[in-house]
Amino acid sequence: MNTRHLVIAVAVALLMGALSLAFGRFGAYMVNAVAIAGIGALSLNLLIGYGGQISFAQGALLGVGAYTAGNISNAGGDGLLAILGAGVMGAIISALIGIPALRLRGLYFAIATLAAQAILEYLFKILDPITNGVSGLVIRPTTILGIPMTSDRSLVVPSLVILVIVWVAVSRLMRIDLGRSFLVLRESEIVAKGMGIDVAHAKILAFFASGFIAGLAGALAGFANRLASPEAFTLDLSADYIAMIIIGGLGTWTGPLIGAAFVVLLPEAIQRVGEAAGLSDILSPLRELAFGLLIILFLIFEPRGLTALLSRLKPRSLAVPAPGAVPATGESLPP
Amino acid sequence: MSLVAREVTIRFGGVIAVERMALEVSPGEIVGLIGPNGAGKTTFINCVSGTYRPHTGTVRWLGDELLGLSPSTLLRKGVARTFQNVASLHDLTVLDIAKLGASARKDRQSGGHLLDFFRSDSALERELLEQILEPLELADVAHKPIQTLSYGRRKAVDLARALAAYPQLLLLDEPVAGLTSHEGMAMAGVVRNVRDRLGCAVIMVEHKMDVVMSTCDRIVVMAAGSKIFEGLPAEVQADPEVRRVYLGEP
Amino acid sequence: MTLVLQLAVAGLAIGSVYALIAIGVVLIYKCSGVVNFAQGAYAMVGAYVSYALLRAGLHPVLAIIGCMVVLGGLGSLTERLVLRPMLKAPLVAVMMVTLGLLIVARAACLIIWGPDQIAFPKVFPEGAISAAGIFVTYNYIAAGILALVLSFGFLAMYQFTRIGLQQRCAADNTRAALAIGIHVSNQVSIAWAMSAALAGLAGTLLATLNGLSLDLAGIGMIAFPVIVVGGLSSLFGALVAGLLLGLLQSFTDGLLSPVLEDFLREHTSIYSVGALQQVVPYALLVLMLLVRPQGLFGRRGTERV
Amino acid sequence: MRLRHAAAILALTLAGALPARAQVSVCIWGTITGPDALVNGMSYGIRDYLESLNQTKGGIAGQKVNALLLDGRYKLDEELKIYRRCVDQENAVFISGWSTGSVKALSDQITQDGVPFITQSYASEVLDPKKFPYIFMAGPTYEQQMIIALRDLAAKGGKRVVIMHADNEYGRGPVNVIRQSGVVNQLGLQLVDTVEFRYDAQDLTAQMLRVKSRKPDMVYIQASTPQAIVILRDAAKAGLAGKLFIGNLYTISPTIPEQLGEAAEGFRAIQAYQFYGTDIPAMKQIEAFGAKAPIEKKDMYYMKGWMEGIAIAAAVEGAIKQNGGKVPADIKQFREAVRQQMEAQTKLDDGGITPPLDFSNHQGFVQARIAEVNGGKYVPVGDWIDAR
Repeated sequence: MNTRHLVIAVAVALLMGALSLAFGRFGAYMVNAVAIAGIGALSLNLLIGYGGQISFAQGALLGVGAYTAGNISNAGGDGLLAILGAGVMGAIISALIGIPALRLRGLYFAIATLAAQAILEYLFKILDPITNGVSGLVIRPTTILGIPMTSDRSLVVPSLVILVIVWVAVSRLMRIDLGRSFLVLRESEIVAKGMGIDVAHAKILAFFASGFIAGLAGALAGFANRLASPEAFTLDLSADYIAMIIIGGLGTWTGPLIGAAFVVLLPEAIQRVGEAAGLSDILSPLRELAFGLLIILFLIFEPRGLTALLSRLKPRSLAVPAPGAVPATGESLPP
Repeated sequence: MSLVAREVTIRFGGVIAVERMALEVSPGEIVGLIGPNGAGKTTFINCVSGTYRPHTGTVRWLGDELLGLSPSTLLRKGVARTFQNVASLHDLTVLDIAKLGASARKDRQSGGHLLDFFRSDSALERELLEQILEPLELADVAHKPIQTLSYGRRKAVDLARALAAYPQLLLLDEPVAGLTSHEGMAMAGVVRNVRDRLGCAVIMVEHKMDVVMSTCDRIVVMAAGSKIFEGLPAEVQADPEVRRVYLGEP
Repeated sequence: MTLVLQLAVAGLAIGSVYALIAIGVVLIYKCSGVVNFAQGAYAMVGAYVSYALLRAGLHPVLAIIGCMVVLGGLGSLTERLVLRPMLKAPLVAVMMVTLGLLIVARAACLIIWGPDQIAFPKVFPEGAISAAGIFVTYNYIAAGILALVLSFGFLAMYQFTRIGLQQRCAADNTRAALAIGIHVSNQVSIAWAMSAALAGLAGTLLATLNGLSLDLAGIGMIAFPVIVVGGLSSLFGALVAGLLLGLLQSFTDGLLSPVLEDFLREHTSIYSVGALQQVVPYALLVLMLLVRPQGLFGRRGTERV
Repeated sequence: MRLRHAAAILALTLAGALPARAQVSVCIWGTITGPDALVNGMSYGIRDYLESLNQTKGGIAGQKVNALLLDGRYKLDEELKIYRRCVDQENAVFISGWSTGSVKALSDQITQDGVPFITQSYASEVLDPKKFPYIFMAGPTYEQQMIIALRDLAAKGGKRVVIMHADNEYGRGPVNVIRQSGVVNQLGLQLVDTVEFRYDAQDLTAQMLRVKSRKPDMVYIQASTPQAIVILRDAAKAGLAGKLFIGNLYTISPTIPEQLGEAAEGFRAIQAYQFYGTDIPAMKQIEAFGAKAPIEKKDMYYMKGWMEGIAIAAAVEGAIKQNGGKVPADIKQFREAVRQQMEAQTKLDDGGITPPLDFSNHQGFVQARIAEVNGGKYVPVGDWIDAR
């Protein structure tokens, strides 16, 4: 276990906890949103940043988690059970999505995940008994280990705890054989094969692990919104998550969380600044414009993301080179 | 004989790359595989290591058929290989690569990934440092990402990875290509050393004749996908046919 | 039977627009290996540009030509400013940057033209042909035929003209093209320009059929099932698959969904199959990838490893 | 350092977000941009009415009103976020919210938070003063609107009904209620098909051909103006006449005849509020306000918003007066007082936009009539009828 990572993760979580206390219910909601997005981004980073498997189905996977957790919790299951159940279901569906990856690579697989996203979205809408169709599944306030989760503030605690666990677990994962084989896989399947790595096994496990974490994030999102609705888990959400890990820094340890905070908070920041500047009428498009432009500019000028940008601003930073820190050439990213 | 290959044939499209190739290797023996470019040496190695699937033939290792097994299965059976070109695995450190190699060892496989998660690997690290990296002069760079190393050292890392599996059959694909002659001789020393320590069989594809002559116990010459000669280094050097085909003499 | 024919006409009309979009995506992919998520954005922007030109009083023919010129410029500008700096970037980054373009284009149109649907000026004469029980508006016929003619015209150009030859050469083998003196990066720019112009035209035609709104950009997503079914590197495949998927969607909506829903309502508690036509292309995509990954007209070995 | 950096950004964002507290704050979230933007007049109507109070009377009971208009973009997560902002940061004493999906999702929390809420959705499920004591509505529910159309068809001797609806809660919810209630059969009609479509669909030709093959006497549209435009346009492509179609009260925008011309002729829709420009007292106020500020949407929905503004202002005024002319210091108390005052309004005059409003049952009023597009304009074709 890398104690440094553990210390940083706990410190960040404590800071976020403090912020959620300092800024009222809305602040708690936003902190919760950042934590959930961070967990989701960690999961996608595991798949894309470390494993090199591009997926556009992350949004739908979160949905799987939200519906699963909602159903378990509504049926009277404890919130923790619901969250774990969501993780397992996310892992299973993710592994199913990953099966084509055994035959398809790169672009073809990325397009196949578009199909997975579309099909899952469709299933959310028509599988009435499980998902309550287009109306969305209303999730009653849950209890976690007997503690009722009725407010945005109470939900911050499980979210932050799970964030820390996932964050540290990913760091640890990249220090065991399985994580190392993900990295080799990302560089080249042929090399991985030659090195005696069981490529199919490693790939499916990458999807499984990533899906498990995505399921957790989905469950937390469901509890936060008290609703799992097909409208919430669309391709747009998948794109948001990809944006997070790219903006944060693909294949880095801190990148996903930084990217998540950025993508979640930026629209709100623009909104408030815009309102203060009297631009209310065109704020929505401005927010979109800024978001789109930032993605483009980042990709062109700082492809290694905010992590790299920040560590350049502050040479003596807390920057921890992740096991899979992206090299300067940028060539080691997935093909 | 522990490795017995017979009638190995593989075609790519209409081109016959390896035709009815036969080879036998005993434990502790270093066999050099030489021949002109395009003779099918690497292709043959690829067949043995599971990268390619030959159309016909058998490759038996201690009585077990190897053909049709995946590289990962082969590695677990004790067959390891190195590559002609070192892969650009930027992010991993030397030690990471060595650990990946070691993961194929039987004693490392119990418990699976979940157990790995909670298991300290400092003992393994020490062992790899002492047993593998130290002899290859890689101990000082063990924690460096391999992208920071010179080409020669990266080749050594590749060998370290293969050795970390403690193989019984080691397939070396041009281990000294691209190295300086000093580095090359050092590498040859390491190979012999390893053979002595592990007692493994080694097949070595190589172009550098001085290294081959000084390292190998026996040499097999290939041309146009087939074996054309087999013998001790001195015999190979003396054979006129080999000289004609391989060294371009009349 | 009339229903089938009528559905076929509707499907072919929309399918020919799909084809135009997909041809553009394939063109860019062949030339630069980029999969463009922003093709729908070009279609949307093209429709708005045509709208602006028509409102300015231009003759429809001039407006459409003008739109294609403007979009061509935008296309090559995108390539120069955005894609060229990313030559060595990983695939996911390239995909994402085109998604960024889509977001920016939507936001820009939203700021300029507002969120509301706009009635598109009449480009084609009003009225309808009604024969053998089928009822087809001139609009549909004109848009469908124009899209088809342009698709075929473009394929012919790609096959038979000098610029087409250079394009094919650059797409086939970059190094060889360089060796015989083709300016490859110019060819990539040209491919983007042509692709954007085609999309602009497709968007305009779509707007004549469906009115003008930001949702036009959504048409870009259909390109992915189309190009996979047709074969990622085959322009002809994109044409055929575009028509095929148009037909398939139309039949799904008009024939399959009602039958399926009647059955489900009779025997189960499910009462709607929802937007089945939205997933049919993706289901076909998955099937194609599993059975014949190179698509209907693609060649094997085009997969980037 | 970097983390401190991020924290600083986070803190600044949130701190910058803290509002200057106005004494009376009303929060309106609508669809300023998004698929339903064509009918967003009511969001502007509420804001403009409250603004006009600020201009003419110095606010409500002498207190300036902060009428905050936000864009929910018809996106559920955005709406849920805005709700929290309104309740927690803006200390809104009244909230006006948009989508059916969000109202249903928030219904429990609205009760828990005790914040008066007027919904722009007419979903009957949230109209329940006992279960949802803080949710108000002003007009007939979607189901009541549908029944008006069905009764009209029965009276005219029609038989075959097709219902078209969007694939979201707004579309499917009310249709399910109608389907399961059996009211169609009770009226001697036959529901021959229900057709669901994507709410952002651009092309419904195939669906219209399906509708055509069912040979309906009436097609009811449970969707909004943008979707009605697509339906009517593609109906014309399929050779179906506009007069077959009738839509709910979100399909009564002048945009429909403007954009469709001939294809919209004969199309009917449910009207519950007076049209913009009708000669009623409220119109005079609107024109006076419009003389100073541009009016975003000159349609029935703007009138609806204006009316809701009147209701909100009256309830807030009552609550302040009850407290001796001062704004209650405790927001919880204030909200509770406003809710009670809202319920206490039984004969509120909204300047003729609707009949006198009665919120004791949370619904305001329930009358409506059918209007038809004739010569490019909506013309009433029936009398106001009670929709209960």
